[in-house]
Amino acid sequence: MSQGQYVALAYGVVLVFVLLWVAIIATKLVRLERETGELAEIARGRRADG
Amino acid sequence: MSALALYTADVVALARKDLKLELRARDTLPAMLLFVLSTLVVFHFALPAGTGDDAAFGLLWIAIVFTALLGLARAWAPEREGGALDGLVLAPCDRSAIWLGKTLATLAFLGAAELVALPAFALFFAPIDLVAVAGVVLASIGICAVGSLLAAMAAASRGREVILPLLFLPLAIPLVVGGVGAGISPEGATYLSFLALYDLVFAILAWATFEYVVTE
Amino acid sequence: MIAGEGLEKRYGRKRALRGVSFDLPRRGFLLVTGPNGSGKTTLLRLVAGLAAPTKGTLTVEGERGDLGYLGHESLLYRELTALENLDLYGRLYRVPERRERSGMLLERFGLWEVRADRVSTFSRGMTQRLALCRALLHDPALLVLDEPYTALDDDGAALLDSELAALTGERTILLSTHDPARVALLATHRLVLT
Amino acid sequence: MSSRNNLPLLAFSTAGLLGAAVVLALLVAPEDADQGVSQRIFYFHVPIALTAYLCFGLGAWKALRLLWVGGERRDLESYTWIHQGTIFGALTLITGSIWAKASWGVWWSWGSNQLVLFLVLFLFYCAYFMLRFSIEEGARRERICAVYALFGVALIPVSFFAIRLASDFIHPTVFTREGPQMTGTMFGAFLVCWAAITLLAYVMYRIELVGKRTDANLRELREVLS
Repeated sequence: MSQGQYVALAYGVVLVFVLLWVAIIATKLVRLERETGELAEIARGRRADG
Repeated sequence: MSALALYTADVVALARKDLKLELRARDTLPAMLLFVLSTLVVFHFALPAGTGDDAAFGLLWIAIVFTALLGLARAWAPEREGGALDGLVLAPCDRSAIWLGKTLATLAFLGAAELVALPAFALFFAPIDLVAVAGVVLASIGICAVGSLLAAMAAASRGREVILPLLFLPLAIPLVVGGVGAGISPEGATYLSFLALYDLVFAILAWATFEYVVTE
Repeated sequence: MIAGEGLEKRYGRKRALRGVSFDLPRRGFLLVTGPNGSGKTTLLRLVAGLAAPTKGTLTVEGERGDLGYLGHESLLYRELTALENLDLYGRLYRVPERRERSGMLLERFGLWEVRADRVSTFSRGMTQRLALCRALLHDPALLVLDEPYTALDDDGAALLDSELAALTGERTILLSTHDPARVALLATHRLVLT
Repeated sequence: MSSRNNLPLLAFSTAGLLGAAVVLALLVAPEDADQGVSQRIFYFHVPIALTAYLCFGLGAWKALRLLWVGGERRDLESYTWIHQGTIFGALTLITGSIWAKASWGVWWSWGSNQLVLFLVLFLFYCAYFMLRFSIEEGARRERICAVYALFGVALIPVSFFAIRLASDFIHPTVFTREGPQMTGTMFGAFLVCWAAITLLAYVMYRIELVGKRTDANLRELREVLS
């Protein structure tokens, strides 16, 4: 591999890491959304028969 | 009695308790002695014929580090059996005395193992000069000071046998560098002063933070 | 004096204690009762200072040296003898004439004959008696006893009864138990955990 | 934290700064005389390493505050800073080995003291997570992790000397380079990159913290409702 390609590889790795991190945060967001949904469900149930 | 005298009395009482327990149960020290000897013998076969003394010296340090790990894994076992650590934590003495007592006791066991290991090493592999021995002594102090605290951390966690080496080895790297350097390099004195610096820094840090490891 | 206000303790996801408040004047005798898992042990560990409350405030008068704690575990070294255990704790608690006091306590709790035996050779009841000796060794102003009657035979229980009777009104006592009838007469305050 | 609502603004400015940094590093900055193109890796490699040190330092600072003053909030902050530090530490190792391959033809060289130091720190802080996940959540875990974080920050200078001592006598190495000499514009590009990477770490820290705090709030909500 030429020098230029190594430079591209280095910056590419940094980009990949950040995107990976964004993906992990995305999965956490999805989980949080599901959990808040469940709690909202319980709350609605509670208010209905409250 | 002055506070210092009381503190020293506590440390001595705690260290003596560990020595008494060990002499009675005899489950850690003999294991360490045999372990360090058998490790050196295994190294003999592991080393190809032509390797120089330097490589052998590196292996001595692997033997010392893992023998220390063996001793540290059992360091807080007596306290765990009867829940005695809570008893010590409740006592009005300074909690760092618990750490210092344990460190001194572990140092005694490790020292005993080294008393066997160094002559055996000189016999099997290569001669050891005074600077090398000083390196072993200084590094052992660092190993026990840091190791006792890490062992207390490991004792509070679920996977305690597995977690201790993971916590200990990164912190042991500078000690191995200092120890090996003191043994094989012409500039032995630099390495000894580095080891002394390590001991000072980490002993003070362990002394100051031990209380937070055993209380809430 | 001990006062707890809205005490809560959580271990990971599980909540061991929720919204407990109580007030115990000096030399009072608080009897803590409640089903298994209601948090009795947790509350007593909080008072002893072995754990910190997750929420709420707890004020306990007196230093560590004035506290005698008896938990589910004996807090003893199993490979040390009865005397050696008491000697070690005697030193740490700066007990004057600790040998005489240890001897007297061992005598009182019927352990004098086995004073030189290792705790590992003791029965569960004998270990409990020795743990009581350890808790009383430094004559503490505050006694925190977590189900002290467990594993005690009739004689042992009678010994503890007389000991508690002697200390009531003299020391502050916190005692948790499943068999409240035994000490109901002595207790000045009660706390029921649910 | 100071101002909660400036996170989006922060994120956008980070993106902008990073864009500028990349352009400066790859295009604007003149090529290094003897190192050639591969020197451009430095514009990101060194700031990432410096940011990793900063994260470990802040993690230790929050840990010290936790031990002094207490507060579950500080445990989360220390944990998140150390998590960032480990991410950037790993990045330092990877970009460093790419740079080693580009300039010396080997993926790993014990000669580069900084790389070796990051390897030691990486091992140390991976053990932090092992320790953290093997202790029951609560006050005890917070304190133990805080003490371990303090050992980490003490390990950084000590290991730095140890590795320097090691490389001087035990592993005499052929090629050590202290880093390129930078002219004006190069140094300007370097500073922009440094600022961009540091800001990136801070934004990632803030976002992760929001996630962890929401988790904690949710757990309380679930208890109240269930």
